[in-house]
Amino acid sequence: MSADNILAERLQGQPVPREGTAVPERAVPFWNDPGKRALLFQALLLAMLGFLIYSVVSNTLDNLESRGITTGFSFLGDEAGFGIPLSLIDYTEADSYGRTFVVGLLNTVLVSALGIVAATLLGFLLGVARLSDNFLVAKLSATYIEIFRNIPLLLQIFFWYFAVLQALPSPRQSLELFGGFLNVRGLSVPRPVPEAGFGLVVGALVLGIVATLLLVRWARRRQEATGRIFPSHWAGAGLIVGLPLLAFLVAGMPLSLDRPELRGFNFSGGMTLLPELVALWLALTIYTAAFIAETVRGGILAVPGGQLEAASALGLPKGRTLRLIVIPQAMRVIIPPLTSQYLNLTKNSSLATAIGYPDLVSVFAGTTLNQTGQAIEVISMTMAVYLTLSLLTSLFMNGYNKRMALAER
Amino acid sequence: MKYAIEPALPAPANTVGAIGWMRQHLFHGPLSSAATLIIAFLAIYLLTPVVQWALIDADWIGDSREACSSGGACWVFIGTRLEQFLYGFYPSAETWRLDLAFVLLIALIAWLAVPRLPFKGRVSAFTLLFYPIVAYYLLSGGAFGLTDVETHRWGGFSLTLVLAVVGIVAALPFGVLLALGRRSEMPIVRSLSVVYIEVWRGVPLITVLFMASVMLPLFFPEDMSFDKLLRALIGIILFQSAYMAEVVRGGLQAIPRGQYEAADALGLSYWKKMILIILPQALKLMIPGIVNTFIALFKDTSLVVIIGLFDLLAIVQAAGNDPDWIGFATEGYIFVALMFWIFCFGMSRYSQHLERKLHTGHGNRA
Amino acid sequence: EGTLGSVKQRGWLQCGVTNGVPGFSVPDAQGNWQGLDVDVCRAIAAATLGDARKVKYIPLTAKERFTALQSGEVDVLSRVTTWTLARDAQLGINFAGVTYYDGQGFLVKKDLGLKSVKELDGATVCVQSGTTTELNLADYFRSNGLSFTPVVFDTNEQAAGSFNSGRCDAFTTDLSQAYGLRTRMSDPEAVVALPDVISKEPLGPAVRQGDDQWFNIVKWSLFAMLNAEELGVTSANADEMKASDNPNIKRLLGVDGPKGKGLDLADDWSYQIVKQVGNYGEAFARNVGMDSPLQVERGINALWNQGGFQYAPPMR
Amino acid sequence: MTQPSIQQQNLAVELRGVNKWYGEFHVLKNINLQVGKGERIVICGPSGSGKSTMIRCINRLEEHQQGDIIVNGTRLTEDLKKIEQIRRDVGMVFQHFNLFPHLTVLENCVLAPMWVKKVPRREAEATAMQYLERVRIPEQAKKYPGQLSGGQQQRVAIARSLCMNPDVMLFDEPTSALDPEMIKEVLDVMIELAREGMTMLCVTHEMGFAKTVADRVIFMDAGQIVEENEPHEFFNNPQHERTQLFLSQILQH
Amino acid sequence: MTQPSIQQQNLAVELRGVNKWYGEFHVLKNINLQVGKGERIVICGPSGSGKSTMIRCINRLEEHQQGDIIVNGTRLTEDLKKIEQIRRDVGMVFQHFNLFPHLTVLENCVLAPMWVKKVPRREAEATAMQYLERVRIPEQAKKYPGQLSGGQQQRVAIARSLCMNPDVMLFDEPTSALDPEMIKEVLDVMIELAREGMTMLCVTHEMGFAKTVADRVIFMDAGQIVEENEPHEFFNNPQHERTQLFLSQILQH
Ligand SMILES: Nc1ncnc2c1ncn2[C@@H]1O[C@H](COP(=O)(O)OP(=O)(O)OP(=O)(O)O)[C@@H](O)[C@H]1O
Ligand SMILES: Nc1ncnc2c1ncn2[C@@H]1O[C@H](COP(=O)(O)OP(=O)(O)OP(=O)(O)O)[C@@H](O)[C@H]1O
Ligand SMILES: [Mg+2]
Ligand SMILES: [Mg+2]
Repeated sequence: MSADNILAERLQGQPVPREGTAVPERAVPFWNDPGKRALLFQALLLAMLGFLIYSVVSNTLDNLESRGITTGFSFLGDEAGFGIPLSLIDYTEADSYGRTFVVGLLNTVLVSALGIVAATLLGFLLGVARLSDNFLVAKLSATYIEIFRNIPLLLQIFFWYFAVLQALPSPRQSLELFGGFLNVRGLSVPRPVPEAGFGLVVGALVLGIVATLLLVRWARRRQEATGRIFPSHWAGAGLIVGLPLLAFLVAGMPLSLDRPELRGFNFSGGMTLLPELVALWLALTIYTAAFIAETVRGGILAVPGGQLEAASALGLPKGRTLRLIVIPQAMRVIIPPLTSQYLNLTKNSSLATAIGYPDLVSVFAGTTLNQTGQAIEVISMTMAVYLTLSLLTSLFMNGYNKRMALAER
Repeated sequence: MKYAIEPALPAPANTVGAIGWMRQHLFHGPLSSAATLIIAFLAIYLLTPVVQWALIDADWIGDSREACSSGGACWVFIGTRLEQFLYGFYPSAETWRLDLAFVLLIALIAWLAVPRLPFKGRVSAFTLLFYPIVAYYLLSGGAFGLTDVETHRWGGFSLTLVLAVVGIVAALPFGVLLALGRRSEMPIVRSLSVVYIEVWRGVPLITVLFMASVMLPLFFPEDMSFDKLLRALIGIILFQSAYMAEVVRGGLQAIPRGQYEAADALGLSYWKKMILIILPQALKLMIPGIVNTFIALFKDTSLVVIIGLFDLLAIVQAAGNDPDWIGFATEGYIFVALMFWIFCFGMSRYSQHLERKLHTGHGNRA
Repeated sequence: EGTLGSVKQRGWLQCGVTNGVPGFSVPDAQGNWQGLDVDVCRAIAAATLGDARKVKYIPLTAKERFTALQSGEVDVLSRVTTWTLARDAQLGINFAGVTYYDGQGFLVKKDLGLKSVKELDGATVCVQSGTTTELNLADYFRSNGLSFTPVVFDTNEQAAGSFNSGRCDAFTTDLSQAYGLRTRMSDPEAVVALPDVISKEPLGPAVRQGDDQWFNIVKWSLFAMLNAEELGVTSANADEMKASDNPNIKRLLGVDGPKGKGLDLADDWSYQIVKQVGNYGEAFARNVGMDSPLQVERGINALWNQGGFQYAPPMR
Repeated sequence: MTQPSIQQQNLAVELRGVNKWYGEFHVLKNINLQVGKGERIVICGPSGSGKSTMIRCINRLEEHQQGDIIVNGTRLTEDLKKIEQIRRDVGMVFQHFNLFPHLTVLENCVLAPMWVKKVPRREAEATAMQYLERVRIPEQAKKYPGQLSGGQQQRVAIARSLCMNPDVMLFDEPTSALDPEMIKEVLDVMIELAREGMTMLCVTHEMGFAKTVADRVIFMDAGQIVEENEPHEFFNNPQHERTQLFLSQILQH
Repeated sequence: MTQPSIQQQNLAVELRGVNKWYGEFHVLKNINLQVGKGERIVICGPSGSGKSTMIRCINRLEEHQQGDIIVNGTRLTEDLKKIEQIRRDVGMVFQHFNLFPHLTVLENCVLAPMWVKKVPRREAEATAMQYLERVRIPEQAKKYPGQLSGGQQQRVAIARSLCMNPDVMLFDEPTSALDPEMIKEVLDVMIELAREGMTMLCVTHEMGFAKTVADRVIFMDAGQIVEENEPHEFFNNPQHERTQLFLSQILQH
């Protein structure tokens, strides 16, 4: 065989054979063939699972039957007959159980969204503070984190609700602050009511946003073309705030305030933030922020010191280093655990039931379940909601991770 | 030619010592100085009244609310109820059984945690296999001349511990199976494990407890009935095993491939390979993760108040409703918070310590 | 077989009670259960097992109670539960009688100077979730054209506590419980019950549907207590009364008459109830009435021949 | 190419037309190799040429897709029993030792005899100590692998394999993860083993070792056996260009 | 000690009586050094002697506490503007490359010109490609750092610094994290750079490089400059015992 021959042969690897191994001379007994054994094992497993499901289902049906409990989702159309103190859509006692599901779901979304925003802000602040050069700032943040993440959330909810908020004065003795009233029934603040001409302000806001987007694009193009840098965030912030403000003034301030007033037992008019919502929101925020802070700290620490040194050595000022080097790298590390914190917060919002905030679990898996007795349907629907949420989240995360994965050899 | 090593000079005074430290850590630029001053002021301003209330003005001794007259915290409330907070409604003549079970557990764990002590394998086998049986008979009695104490009399901190410890210990074997399933090459086994794990991790514990308390009885034949505590435990274990599976998976992934190959090359079968080689190594790596899930579960056990079990939080809250002690809820909450905090913080420190040790010590000379 | 069989075999009765409602079922500091509902459990145990102490109390939340009964976790549910059509018809349970004729009422702070529920328009009302109370509240306000904001809690204690701290203007629950909870408020004197009663709340023990023998036992345990009161038999005088000439008393104490056969119980089953638990009047007085901190009047819970509703079929 | 004539029944390992793919990548191309009982084979070749893959196929750490591998007369198939049989007969020593860190040296050595061959512990320990003496570290028996130097660890790995009393030993670059001064300890043990007549297939670039003990040197490139010769011929008179190139690189340092 | 006489105005970098402490630890002791424009200085010395610290003071990655550092006639003070100015004039290449992993090679190179010097992208890219060609990896421009070998990454790091058109280049052990075959690629680039007249201060133990390009070799120990000489003299006739000892160790292998 000549060297050339070998070389030639080497260049052409043969394709993978279609049918795999040649036929064996003696059939292998199936219990010794790992492939067949795996098949058998899995078939057995499936059969067992099937039997389990079958027995659970048949037991359940028997039990329901013998107890005379009806099954099915038809109860969702029946009249609920109980009140819900907070609803983002119209709801009265005469609405159906199906609607209580939606009301509860929306309330869950409300408190989760509020919590996510606040916990993110507080968490980032604390995470950065924990890395501060200033000893007191760093220790303060560390103390906060160590205290709040090691105490059960439920206890914190109880604390805020029963020990703090219920110690507030009654409506008659409300504390007045900035035109709002704080009392044991919550915080009542004026509600802005748009009047004719308010459309102009909204229009200006939209315009401001669009203009900012264009401006950012223009600034980038100009920098690429001429190298000059335009402070587009400041200009953008100015546009978004300034334009509507200008329109507001020009249109003659077309906004009136619906002030809360003590009428009868309660404040009417204005907007009232329920104490249940506030307690839950506070507790979720404070608890989750401690975890987010750790995530953020981890993300920032994950950017090697050498990156900062390299940026400094290139002459990048601190602000730009942060924006161009640190944040893009830290965010890759932060976002996956951050999303799971968001998910945790959403799941934790179900503790609402302990203080009577009307979230999904409290309204639907609580009152509706009790009134109808349809445990299976109600619990399954509730679980399905949370499950869907977490599936969506992990779907998003997988996509994100794929897109963001650093290219490596 | 020799050269002289110049003597090291002392650093400029303002860069070292207390002054240097303060310059660097407290007054590094105007922003930092401002932050320092504000925080120092706030700390003094806010902490003084708290310390005043909780310590200086507080009442410590007495046995009724009359003892609490000074306007500070009323720790008498905690003191008189302490036994109930710790043992629930467990008959006071029998509380030594709880103490014994607890001390035994601590002793076993301490044995496992101290690196020097021998027989680790046997002690951990005892802890995982026999201790639960011993503890079961100690707690519920009904054999060996111990009087029967029904589970609805269990409560307080001991119930919290029972829920958390049983939840973790029982979830561990399921977690191992699920993790092995998730890493299996058999597609059905793998997908079933994945579905199980993701479903339980996707729902809040509270709905799981609801399910355990209202749906579980429907799933079993009519004549089978479970104790409420047992149902809660089933829910917790189902839920926790999914989290445990992920911890175990992390441990398994950290075992180098060479270990699997060496075991294969020696002709060990799958289960022998797992039990003799892989799991013992993985378990060690998993301890920090297990401790962390334990902390999470320990905090989460407080949710059982929602299905009407009297854990520490619930029993303190109920005590706060006692007409004799109305108005001392804050003291109660602080007490509970302190109990939980001490345990959780202690454990998290321990797990961090282990993590560091594993990080630096893994594969090195022991 | 059946529930009776399993109770006898097991040697104790499993009775579902509350987590703690003063006067009805509440554990004392030693964990011993007391209350009117508890006495019903004890009566059934005395009838079936001959020993009123052979009861295992299972505290249940409002949410769990029906499932606990349905699944057989408890043999009888004696837990301030209102007898309604829906519960009888859809939940697969049967109510075995009424231990306490209750009605839903309202507690308000005295200083508001309210005279009637009708004046509560726009009020915030604390209420326990998952009870008929919550539905009655909504029905009543709606039918009277009043508006209100409900604040819903998992337990009655939390609802009462929140009312106490001013979270709500009114607290609504069955009046029986309202009195008990009022004693736990920081200033019970400052809280009054409005005179209106907005619903009928007949409270009674319930059993699973489909076990008629057990249903009868529970029903007649209760009737035995009522008959004893009507006949003046008490735990103190039960032994002397055995010698009474009154045929009704003889039948009640198992000296004569149908005895225990039809129910598959010991012949002295009703004697044991009276002896160990006492008659209905005793139980009432001890737990909720004038001998108790609750100080509830007999009112409509008096016997039929004393102006109340309590009426038991004759034992013959 | 001279093919030493070996009688069929005396073969310890035989590969016939073995082909293997990783996905689409053809990693072993029509490998034919016969190893007689007691033969010592050294396999060398550039990185990625498939040396490891080939010897890992022999004890089925990797599956091949075409061709036959016959060890001690047993043909490797899907049959688990046969695979177990072959793994019992074939010992393997890895580049990174792969000792079990949670077990002492002695426990490492008795594990497989006890659990695979079901030898009583006492007997297994006696055998183990014997082999530990042969690799000259009986005094380390109670230590954990993490407490030993690399050279000592590799010697334990060899002893561990020997405890199963294998007919064939496979070595995959057993010295390449070691510091220079430790290489010698391990090579000495291997040379001794070779002298005692163990059948060995050894992937290594230690040419000194090859010259001292190998009966044949096999040179692989791009998944094929390019050249196969007795060591003296192989080093002094390589036939193929590729071999010459490789040897020139390797002998440089 | 011979001090090459360099005219004051032609100095690129000057250190006058620089002292630095880490806490209580006196890490730079009275350092005096003058580097003329176009001079190539190699700094060597045992580990921990303060070499890195010294060159990191020059572009203010570390702060010194006493003495003056003057770069291109500008004295380093707290003044941020001056620090930025100096950093623009001084390029630095690190031992571990410190490329930005989230940006492509080209983006790494144009980042500083665009955001610090405000050069239009097209122009910055043209310059970058030019330097990438000079370090002989123009074809890798679109790849991410993680996809390159160590030697390639280090060449990108050099190109990235060059894109800012610095007057002085600092190198801190640029080849010590590389495999032997990659070291050469990087040294070749550095030698070329030196030939073109770039002022360079290079901490390295590559004595071949020092001999080829250095104008002066500086030996540091325990925070001081012990010896300073032109390479031939330095290697063949070291003055100080400490230097001799060090050289004897380093030249061994
Ligand atoms: N699991 C795998 N999947 C895909 N390709 C693989 C895998 N393992 C090895 N390869 C490829 O197969 C080829 C042969 O690998 P092998 O490890 O047998 O080479 P080798 O000759 O032992 O090289 P070295 O001297 O580096 O150990 C290499 O190109 C390698 O990249
Ligand atoms: N941030 C720091 N804090 C305290 N001491 C430090 C710090 N950085 C470096 N040192 C110490 O200063 C001394 C000089 O460090 P430097 O990195 O300059 O040495 P070097 O000569 O570059 O050594 P090498 O060849 O190992 O890189 C060392 O003893 C080191 O331990
Ligand atoms: Mg290899
Ligand atoms: Mg250095």
